[in-house]
Amino acid sequence: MAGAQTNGGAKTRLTFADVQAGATTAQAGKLAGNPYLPQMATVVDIVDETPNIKSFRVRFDDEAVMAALSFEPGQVGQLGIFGVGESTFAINSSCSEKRYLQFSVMKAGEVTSALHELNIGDKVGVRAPMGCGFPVDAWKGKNILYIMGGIGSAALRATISYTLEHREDYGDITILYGARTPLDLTYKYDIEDWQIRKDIEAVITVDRDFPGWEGKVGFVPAVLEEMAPNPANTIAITCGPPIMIKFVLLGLQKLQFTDEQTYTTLEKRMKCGIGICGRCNIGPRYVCVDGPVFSMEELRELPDEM
Amino acid sequence: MSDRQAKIRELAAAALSEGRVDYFIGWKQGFNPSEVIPAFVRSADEVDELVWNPLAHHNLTTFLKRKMPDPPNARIGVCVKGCDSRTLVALLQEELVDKERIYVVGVPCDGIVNRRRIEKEFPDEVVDISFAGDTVTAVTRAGDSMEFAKGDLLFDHCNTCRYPNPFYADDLAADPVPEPEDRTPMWGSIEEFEALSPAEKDAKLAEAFETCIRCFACIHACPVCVCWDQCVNRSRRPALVGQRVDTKENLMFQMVHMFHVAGRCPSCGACDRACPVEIPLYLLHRKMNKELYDMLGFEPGVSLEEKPAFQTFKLDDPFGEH
Amino acid sequence: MAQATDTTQAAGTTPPGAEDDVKVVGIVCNWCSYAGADGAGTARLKQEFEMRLLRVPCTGRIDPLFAIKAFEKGADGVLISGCHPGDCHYSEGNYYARRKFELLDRMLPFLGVEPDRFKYTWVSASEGARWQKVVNEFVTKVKALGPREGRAL
Amino acid sequence: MKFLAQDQLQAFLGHLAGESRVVAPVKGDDGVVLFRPWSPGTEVELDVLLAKQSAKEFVFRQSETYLRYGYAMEGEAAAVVDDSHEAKIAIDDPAELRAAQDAAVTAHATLVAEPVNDAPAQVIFGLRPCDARGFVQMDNVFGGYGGFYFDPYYNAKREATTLIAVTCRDPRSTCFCTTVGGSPDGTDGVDALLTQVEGGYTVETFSEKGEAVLGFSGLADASTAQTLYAETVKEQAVARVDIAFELEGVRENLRANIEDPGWHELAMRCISCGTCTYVCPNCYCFNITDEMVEGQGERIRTWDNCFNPIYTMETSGHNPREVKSNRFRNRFSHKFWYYPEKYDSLLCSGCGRCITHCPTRIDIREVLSVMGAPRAAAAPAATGEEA
Repeated sequence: MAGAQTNGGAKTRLTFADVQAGATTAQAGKLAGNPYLPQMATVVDIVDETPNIKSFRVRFDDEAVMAALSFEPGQVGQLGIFGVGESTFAINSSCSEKRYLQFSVMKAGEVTSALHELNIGDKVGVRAPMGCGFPVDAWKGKNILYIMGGIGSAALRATISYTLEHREDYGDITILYGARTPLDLTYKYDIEDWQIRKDIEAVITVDRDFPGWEGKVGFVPAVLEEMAPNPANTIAITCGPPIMIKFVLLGLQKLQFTDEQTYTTLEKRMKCGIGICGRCNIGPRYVCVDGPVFSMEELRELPDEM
Repeated sequence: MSDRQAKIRELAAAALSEGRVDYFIGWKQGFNPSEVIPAFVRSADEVDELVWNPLAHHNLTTFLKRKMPDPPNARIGVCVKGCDSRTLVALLQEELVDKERIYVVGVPCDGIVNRRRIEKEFPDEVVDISFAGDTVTAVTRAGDSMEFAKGDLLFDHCNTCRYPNPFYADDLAADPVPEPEDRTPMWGSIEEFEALSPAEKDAKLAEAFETCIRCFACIHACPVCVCWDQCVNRSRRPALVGQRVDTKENLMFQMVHMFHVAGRCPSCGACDRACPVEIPLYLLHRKMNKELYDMLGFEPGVSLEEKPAFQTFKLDDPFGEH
Repeated sequence: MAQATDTTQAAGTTPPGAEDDVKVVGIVCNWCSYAGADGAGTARLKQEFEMRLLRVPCTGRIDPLFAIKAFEKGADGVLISGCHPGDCHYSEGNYYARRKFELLDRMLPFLGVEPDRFKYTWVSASEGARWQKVVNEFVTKVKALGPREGRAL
Repeated sequence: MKFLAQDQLQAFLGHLAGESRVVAPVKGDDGVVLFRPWSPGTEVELDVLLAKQSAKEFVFRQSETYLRYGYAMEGEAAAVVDDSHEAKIAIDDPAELRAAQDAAVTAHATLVAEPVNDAPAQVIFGLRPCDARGFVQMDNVFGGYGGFYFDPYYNAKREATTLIAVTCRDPRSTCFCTTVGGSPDGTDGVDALLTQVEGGYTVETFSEKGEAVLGFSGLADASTAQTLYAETVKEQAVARVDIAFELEGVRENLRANIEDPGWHELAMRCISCGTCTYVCPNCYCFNITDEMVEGQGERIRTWDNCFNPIYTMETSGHNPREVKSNRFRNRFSHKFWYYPEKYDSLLCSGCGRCITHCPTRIDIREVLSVMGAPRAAAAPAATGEEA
């Protein structure tokens, strides 16, 4: 995003004339005219991931919007139902997927419960993409380590897809993914694919023994410690429940990963999604526009308001 | 009056130095001598900032309700006037405040002055209000001054107060002031409003609630509005109150407050004094208490043994069809 | 509440072209008054059709704010009815409720709502005829007052 | 410089009202002064320094519908929810019926959404320079400054609004505009400035919009005496506003003091309502909600504030600013650290409304002089009393 300019405020304020002349903001893109208005979209497919998580594949009704869509891995979008409200979700379809946008939704509150009632063909409002993606270009030539728990996988799926699609650009790719039970593992079709592939290492774990589960058992931080990945030339990216992130970050520190090597993606209550409404800030940074992707280095600067 | 102030300081100092409380809540002078604000005192050396005068309107028991104490398990000393003690009793009736963790200093009260009434007399800012006997002197920033009789400035609910002495206190800051023998409640200026026609009432209410900004000051200042941080007024599920700010929704907003404190609210007037746009909330709350008294002979917060009116019933409640 | 409102609308019986008619909301308990209203229907006891019924498990469930909300959203009258005192399906729900309704009944005139626009009463499952009488009397009174045009409530 | 005689004031407002809506401070029957739409004959209250609320409501609406939508039922779905006496599809079980209705509403409905943006021309008359400056500070946030998003709702109204300010003759003890870079005769954001002199007002203009008001025929050229008088009024007003705290270094100190226990002490008497933010001329945070009745709905944005205990509460129940003192810290840090970091300006124009309207008179000057100054590690409890 563009940094704040440093001359007096009033003079650089945009007007409608500026906006019409195209002098708008870097991030605004096609939403520049009105970033609050959702694009009408249709649910084209629904995947039941786990008992309480569904993935919605949505397609903009306006073909031109669909064709112009481009986003970076790690960016988010607002998915909303008219009459209920909007919520922020990570875009977890691949950046190269041109047929639809995929959002995974865990049933929890008002909006997510309503989303779970949707059927194929229903209309939703979508505002996307928003926020910043992971610096995947800067990571070229490095080893990538993904550490994910539960629904945290949704925030990293697009990034995993990206690095796998550009496999030759990266060194070793390791995926550590854990969930409470085998039933709570999302994207089982991806997991099958990862386990077949020879060019990546995927470690799947569940919190405790479960009938029929023959894979690894153990909490993600414990398994990470056991795996003891080498920090040399490696980027670690983690997302999951706050308690898991906390212990994973401690574990990475113990393994000598520096703050610059460690990334996470945050979730906050959001409304506008465009850095105005004020509720998703951690100190001076807004998760919706400055994030949701942060390096540990950036997070250290901020007050303890995670 | 000043001997009450001295006694408050003495009791606070003792409680703090003996380690019986973590902090003591009283009143102190605000940014200029026309204001009195809540004071939070942590050590015996600081008790000299505590004051008592007829501007000490804040009902400090609101700082006892859940999620207000900081840290949450703090042992707190608190000053209460007669009306404040009734809200405290209401909280104690439902065990919403832990009796063991509070130390209560009761302050017998001669009535509190409505500062806003003085403010309205001048276009300029009132920067000093002083008291000498029954004379109140107000001075503006430009130096103009005006004298008032204290009796003319009292809050409506002070003029009709039947309980000037605290109901519940561990120690008193002075001997009790004389109490009226007849404890039959009086309802003050609501009769004027009652006499209006339905259309006139509607117009008056619309005028008042049009200006409501939904800042939640009434709800958060109210000591007995205990789900303040989880208020249904903010909820979208159920969507009992629309988030659109208009006259009707604003009144609905206040109805949530009023009906949810019925039986606990003794009309202390904290909501009314907190309102930044001066909506006469006491009208509604006093009317509610009047009807409760008429229905059940019930007065909120006057007995530790009693339950709030709406948490109990009698088989032969004297109303409704049988 | 939102759910309850929807049900009312779905069950609305206002014939077309009746804009000038009053809207009356009835909030009734499942066990007595709703059954009583059912009984009245089965017995083909003719009733004023402006009444829209809203069924709750017990009058104890009814917050006075439900009635206020109904008035705010444009109801011209609100009738609350449940089991007779002593007959509550949950033993004592209506005893608690009685106190709340009485306070509501006394507060509404203060809020600019004419006394005849609100009533709380008790109708048992077997009192179909009484239901008919209650509804007809109440709706007639509300009709006499006509539609409300409150600015505040 | 022009001169507007006192007896021409009503005619002047009438002239303005000919072309746009006029908003002005008006005293109500209860003695409360608020900005209200002006109509001919209404007396404008300019003696009371500040209206209870700032004028921001007329540009950044307290609640604003920005999207309307409707679900229209078709065919079979319409039959399910048909409320005529003979529904075409009979479903006896209420739960099933309800489910069918829900499904009908979402599944087969045609959804029509239309944006709403209503911005009639208006003149805000009689606001103070601090209020006008508040708009300039909000402009940064809503105006896409520094590469962020452009807010069409705020800007539509902002561009359609002319600000006619009046110099403060008698600043209050709670005024601290000069501390934060403003002035009782400040012109930031002001289109035209009136200064009370003997027998009327001098009129100065600072923008095209301001010059447009000079079209009123009742204006005379200001005499030298009037001009000099106005200068004196301004000088005296400036002298009456105290410097409340040292602005230099506040941002750095707030950053350094972020975990300081002093925040807990200062927040003790806060009741966590939102009064300070709602009377503030530049607090701009908002909420977005959907309101729907009978298949017709609106998406509205409403003022919200960081003191709202559930402002940051997440669905899981986790709340990053659960504790009152954290919410308290956010407001002051936002105004003097977070916002300046993004927009290189302050989010405070020093009107002092938050001080006078706070139910417990929390004093922003006290907070900034304590937390905006260097703090010793493990500092003792704050008891700073503003002089």
